[in-house]
Amino acid sequence: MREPAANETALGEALLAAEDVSLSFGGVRALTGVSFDIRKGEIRAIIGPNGAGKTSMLNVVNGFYQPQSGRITFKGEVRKSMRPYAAARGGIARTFQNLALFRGMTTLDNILAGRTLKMHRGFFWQLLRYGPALREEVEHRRRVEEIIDFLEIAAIRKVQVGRLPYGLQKRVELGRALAMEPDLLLLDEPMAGMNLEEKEDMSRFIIDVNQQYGTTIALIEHDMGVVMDLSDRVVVLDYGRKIADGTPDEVKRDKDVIRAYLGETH
Amino acid sequence: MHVLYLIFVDPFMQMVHSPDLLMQTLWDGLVGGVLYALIALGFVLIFKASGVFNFAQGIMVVFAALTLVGLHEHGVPAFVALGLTVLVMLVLAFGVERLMLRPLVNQSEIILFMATFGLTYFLIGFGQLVFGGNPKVMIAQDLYLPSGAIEWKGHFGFVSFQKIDIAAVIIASIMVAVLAVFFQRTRIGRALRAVADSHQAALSVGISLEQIWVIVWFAAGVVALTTGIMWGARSEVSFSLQVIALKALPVLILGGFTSIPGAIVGGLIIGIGEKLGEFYWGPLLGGGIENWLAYVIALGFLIFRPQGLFGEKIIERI
Amino acid sequence: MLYREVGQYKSSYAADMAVFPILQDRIGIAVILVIAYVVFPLIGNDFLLNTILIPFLIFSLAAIGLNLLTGYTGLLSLGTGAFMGVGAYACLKLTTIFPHVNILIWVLVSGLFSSAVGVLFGLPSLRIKGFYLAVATLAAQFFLEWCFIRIPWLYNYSVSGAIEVPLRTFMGVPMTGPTATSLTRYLAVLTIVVVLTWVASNIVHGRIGRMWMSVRDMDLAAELIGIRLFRTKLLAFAVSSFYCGVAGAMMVFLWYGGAEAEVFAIDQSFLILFMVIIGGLGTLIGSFFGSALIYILPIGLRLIPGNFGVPIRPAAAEQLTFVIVGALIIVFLVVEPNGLARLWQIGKQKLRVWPFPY
Amino acid sequence: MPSLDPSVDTLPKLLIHNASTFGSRPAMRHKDLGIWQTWTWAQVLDEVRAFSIGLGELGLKRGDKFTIIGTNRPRLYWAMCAGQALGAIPVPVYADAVAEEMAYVLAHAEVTLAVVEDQEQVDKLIAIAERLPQLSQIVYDEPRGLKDYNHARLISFEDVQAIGRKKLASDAGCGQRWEAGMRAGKGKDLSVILYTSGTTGRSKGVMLTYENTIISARNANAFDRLDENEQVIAYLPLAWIGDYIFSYVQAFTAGYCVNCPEAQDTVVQDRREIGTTYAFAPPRVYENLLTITMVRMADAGRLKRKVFDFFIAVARRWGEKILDREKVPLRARLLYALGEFFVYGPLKNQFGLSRVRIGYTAGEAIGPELFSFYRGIGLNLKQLYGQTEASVYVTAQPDGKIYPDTVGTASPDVELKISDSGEVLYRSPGVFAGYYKDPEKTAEVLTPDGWVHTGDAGFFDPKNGQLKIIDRAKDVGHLSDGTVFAPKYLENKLKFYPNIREAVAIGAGREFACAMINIDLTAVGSWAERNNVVYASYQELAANPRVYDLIAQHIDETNRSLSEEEVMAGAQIHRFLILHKELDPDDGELTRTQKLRRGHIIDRYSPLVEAFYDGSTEAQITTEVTFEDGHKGTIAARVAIRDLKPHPVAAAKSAKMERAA
Repeated sequence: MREPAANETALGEALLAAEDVSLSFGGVRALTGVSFDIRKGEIRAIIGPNGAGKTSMLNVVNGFYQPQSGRITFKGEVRKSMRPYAAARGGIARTFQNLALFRGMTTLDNILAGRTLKMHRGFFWQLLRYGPALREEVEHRRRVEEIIDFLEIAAIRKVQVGRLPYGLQKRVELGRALAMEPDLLLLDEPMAGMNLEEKEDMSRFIIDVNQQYGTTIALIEHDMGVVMDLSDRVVVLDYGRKIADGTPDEVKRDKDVIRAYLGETH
Repeated sequence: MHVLYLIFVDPFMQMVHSPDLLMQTLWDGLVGGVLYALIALGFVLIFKASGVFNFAQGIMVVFAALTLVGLHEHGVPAFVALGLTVLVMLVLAFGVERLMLRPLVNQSEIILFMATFGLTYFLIGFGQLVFGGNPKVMIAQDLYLPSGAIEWKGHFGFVSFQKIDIAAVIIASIMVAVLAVFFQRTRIGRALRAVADSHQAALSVGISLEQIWVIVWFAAGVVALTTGIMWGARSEVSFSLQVIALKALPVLILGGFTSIPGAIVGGLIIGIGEKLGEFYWGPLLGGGIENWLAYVIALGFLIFRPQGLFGEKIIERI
Repeated sequence: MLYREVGQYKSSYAADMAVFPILQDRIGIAVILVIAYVVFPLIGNDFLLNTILIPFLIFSLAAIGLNLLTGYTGLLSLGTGAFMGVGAYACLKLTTIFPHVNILIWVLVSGLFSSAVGVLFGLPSLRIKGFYLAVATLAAQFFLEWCFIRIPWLYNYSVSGAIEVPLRTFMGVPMTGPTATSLTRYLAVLTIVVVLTWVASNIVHGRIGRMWMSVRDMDLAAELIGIRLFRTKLLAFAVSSFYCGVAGAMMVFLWYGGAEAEVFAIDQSFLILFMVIIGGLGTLIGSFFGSALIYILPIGLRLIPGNFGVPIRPAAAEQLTFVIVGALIIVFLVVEPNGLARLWQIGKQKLRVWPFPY
Repeated sequence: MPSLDPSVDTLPKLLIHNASTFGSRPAMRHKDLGIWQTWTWAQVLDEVRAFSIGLGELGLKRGDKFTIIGTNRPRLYWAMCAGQALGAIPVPVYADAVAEEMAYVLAHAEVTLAVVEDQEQVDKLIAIAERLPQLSQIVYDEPRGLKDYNHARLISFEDVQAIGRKKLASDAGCGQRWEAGMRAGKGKDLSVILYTSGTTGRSKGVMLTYENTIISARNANAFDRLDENEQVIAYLPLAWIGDYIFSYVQAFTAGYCVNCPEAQDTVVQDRREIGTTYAFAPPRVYENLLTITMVRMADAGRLKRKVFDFFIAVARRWGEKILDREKVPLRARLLYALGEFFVYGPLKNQFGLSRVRIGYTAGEAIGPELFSFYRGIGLNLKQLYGQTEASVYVTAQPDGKIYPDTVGTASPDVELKISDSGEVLYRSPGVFAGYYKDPEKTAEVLTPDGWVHTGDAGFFDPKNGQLKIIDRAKDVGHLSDGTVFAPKYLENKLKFYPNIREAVAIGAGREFACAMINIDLTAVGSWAERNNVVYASYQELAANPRVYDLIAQHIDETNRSLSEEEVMAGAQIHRFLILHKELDPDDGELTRTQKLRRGHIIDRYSPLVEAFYDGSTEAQITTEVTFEDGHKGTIAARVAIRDLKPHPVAAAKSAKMERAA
């Protein structure tokens, strides 16, 4: 029972703004002059037919791709290009459409790895794994356990993630992103390939993350029902261009959107 | 200043002053390069068709040559021994496919790579156990390979071309031509090219993956035998050759793992480059730099063009 | 069957994250240490200590070194032999220049030189990976090998061109050189290996280990969680080379007592790589298993025919070893690509769930 | 009647006593966030005091009723004690109860405050809020998802404790006043109301005083020599008398440590980690463990299975004798020792039972085979017979006098007798104070001179003098020819087979006995996999003829064993069917403690019952079902009926029930 957030209208400040971003690969245009913003505290959906450039947009935001033109403003700082680790440092976390877990590691280690940026004990303490280094591990383990509890994956804590079913792997990946305590969380089709029950669970987690930690979320999703339920605002891309932007209701009525989706079955 | 002179000026002065020495060095480099290219070629064949980084290609050269000479030592006539050796390479290809590739299908490429290490060790031990560990002399005469040298005197000096080297270059060229025709014109060849792109495509041509593996390993074996004869005729047949065979690796880096022209051009660059380096710059460092120069050239190259000479830039999709 | 885990509960994260959380495992480790430190010195003759245990431990350490790089970080290296050589030559130079400093300290310090060289040859990992990187390490191998032969300063201009290990004592007891007993050298090697194994285990179980494994498993995602790939890889090169360097220094100073450059040739690199593969990539215990199998098995092979009265030429035995090791590698990869450590793990798991099959 | 020392005659007083006697010993553990968080008795006192004072500030006062809803978590146990310290009375409710049931109990008990586990329970309470005008506050333990809820009547456990701590800090006399208030409680005071779901009709609120439970628990501790060194795991429903006594009152009186599992599905793992020494479980739990064992062993290699079967046979033959310290041959002893190393030890280790000194099974009759199996592998399993109305203990088996078909001798301070009609009656210090707001029902059960009617038919076994329970007194019936028909007795025999999860025997007033079966999806599913039987759902598997064959075989064996029993031989099962759906508490077919509600089932499936006796070989049935989320639907099926040939009766054919007593 999600009661509408009281501050819905007060959502003001833009956390991230993309202005006129264009990206192409060897002549193929993936994005053409796309501009939109993500406001602090909101759940922002990016939708569009296959090949609309949604994933490319996320890849630009967290530094995997360098756009040929346009600029990105994140937390008030304008940037032209950055490496993914710099994005991570800046507070952007991400999950992938096709999972990018560390398959040889346990659930626990995967999520702990997400804490890397927050761990500072130097090399020599690491050699001893004693004193401050151990204290630091314990401290972060506690934090990770909270995430494990939150995502209800206690039973698979010490299982190698490569052996987990798909739905659980998705959850672990979300856990790893949460471990970074990001300001902006990018979710690339968090519910792809899930059954109805798993989708409901995942929706609940996304809402809880947004509410409990106040994390701003940008997500790509195919399931329109999910998008309309979850998101505060939706941006619609088609062939690398923005064709609509607004609340779910506004977008649903938009002519261009209806046209883009005509014949599309999802 | 003197050091800079020795590095940047003196070698070129030498080249200009005695063009015959330069010619001789280039020729030696060319022949060495052709042989590197042949080893790399065998490697590319296998990598293209099965995705296996065949570390054993170098040792297959030695093994093939050793088998040939060993059989002859036991009284088998030269051309019969040659035929038998080809047969041995076929058996080897079958053995590799049945005992190594098939059980390891779907494993990661590093595992397959490691398995070829095992093959290398096995062949080293097996070859020595059967034919003895001492260096042997290649039966060049019996195979009607020419010996002696053609000397070419000109107004600039004196250059000597070993006939065996000339033969090596010619035979290598024929080999490459045959392979090219095989790949372009025959059904199996087209299937092999298809399999490099997609295993499904190969299946649709009606050739099983297993057959393809046997064919490429056999082809690589024949290339290895040719290389072994040439190289053996130039020096001797012994397992010290395997270290030289490792030079095929920098060649591959230059040429790319999947490109036959790349293997040839890469071989020549490495062959000529290291001879020039050794001859003109080696003395500065006390000699013997041939051993590592090839790798350093490849390394320097890698840093500027990681995808190789003919490789395509791979865009990482996320 | 042997595992009785009832009542082994953890009430702190430190206990839960211990390397050996199960009591029975801790007992096992203690037993092994007692055997290594008490039983072997009591019963061990020169053959056992000098021909089996000392080299076994040294190879294990080198294998751990390579495993940190290849097994944990996913960077294939064919230059292990050369990095070991750097350690050996550095140790010789150090003890020549400062003869009064304890030789064991120099053995450890020489690892740092190896580290530095390792980092230098790890620099290409910025741009290249996989097999290409393996070739880069081959460059290191051949270049360094060439240095060991061509730079006489490295081997103190000795006539033979080989390292000659000088006599060094510790509190009056000869540690290195011809008069050092195998027992002394064994205890020194054992202690260094035990301590460094413990340190390696600390590294791989902590933040750094997770960073390495992240890079190994999915470098894109690693970058995304804020790991700097280049630094992480270089660190792996540094630590790995340190271990190899120490192993190389021990090999010459505490085992051979003298060595030529060819000890550090490419064959040595391959041998260590086999140990790591057969033992199990990405496990420390696998390094010991691999070392035991690859090093001790051939010794056994050579002994067996003699004991059964079958005459066999030493050369043939050597060749047979190649055949068997080669075949073993393939058989192992087919049967269990994850190595002996995985078999060990499966066996242990079976014992833990006994009598159930899973 | 024994009476209690007034300084320790209530549970809060015992807590203070324990905090000073066992101060630094662990009182509770909870596997939370991956590790076992531990609280000593002193810490528990601190937590309880803070919460109690906080509750006082919220307005909870002497005589108020408050409810506890949730799974086994330390804070919920503390909440009970905290409320009791104020003189309020806890009314724990089954956490899996649907809103409807919950509404009835909470309204009946006039609950004013609720302490609940999480959002799920809060939602349930909000849904029924308008029927509970008296409920003024909800305290929750787990804040997850509740952030945006209206907090006017909602507060977190921590905030309540914070209120208490603030009060303690700001008001110097507060602690003393609280303790004084607590000391005003007496042993005769009402301590708890436990609603028993009962097999028929509305739930009844059993009122127990401090004296009832504390004396009962003390006696039990003495009986089994339980002390502060025991470890128990709390995993049974909080609202059940069993858990209330074992995980709360006995722990407080003996001073032992109660461990709360991480989640319901990690109980086995958690029990193993802790290594409990004192175990308590309904037969179902032991049954499940055995089923899991057999299913998993079916997948083991041949050699392993041979070793396993061999040693299990050794255990069946000698194990119980060795456990009872009887004389056995040396060879048997050696074999058993080997078996202990290879099979029994590891098996107990897997289930976390290695350290169990005393294990009880209660709540229902246990299959004799099942019982012997566990005793055979060296687990000191005993039976006890108890009731909520008795503060659990009526009879229990003393060490060394264990029989699979009896429930033991009278517990300390308990008097027992069998009425003329065969019903078991008892009188003890644990006897309840009455049903809450229901004097009529109280009078039916509790006689003026303190005897309680158990409603169970039983007799004293002439061989060993221990009590033997046949069935619910009102359920024991007769076939039309007068043969004794004890449905539960038959059902328990059937349920011993791992493939049979639930059985409903029918036959009272009819010419022969029939049975409706629920197959065990785990066991039969695994069988199906091994035998290439393909199925997509429970319903499909249940209708499979080969599954019918399998079950027919089990029932035939049961019939053979019945034919050897004088009293029961006439009640062999002539016809049976496999139900198309699993019996479910949500459909009212089982109680929350998983007991059959036979009457309701017979009504619900009357077309099937009729088909049994009109000779049809199949019948159509449509039933309404309730899904997990509460919405209803119907399922329809054609169910096949199978005939069985009864075995010739070994003893006299016309045996009638011999009345005991």
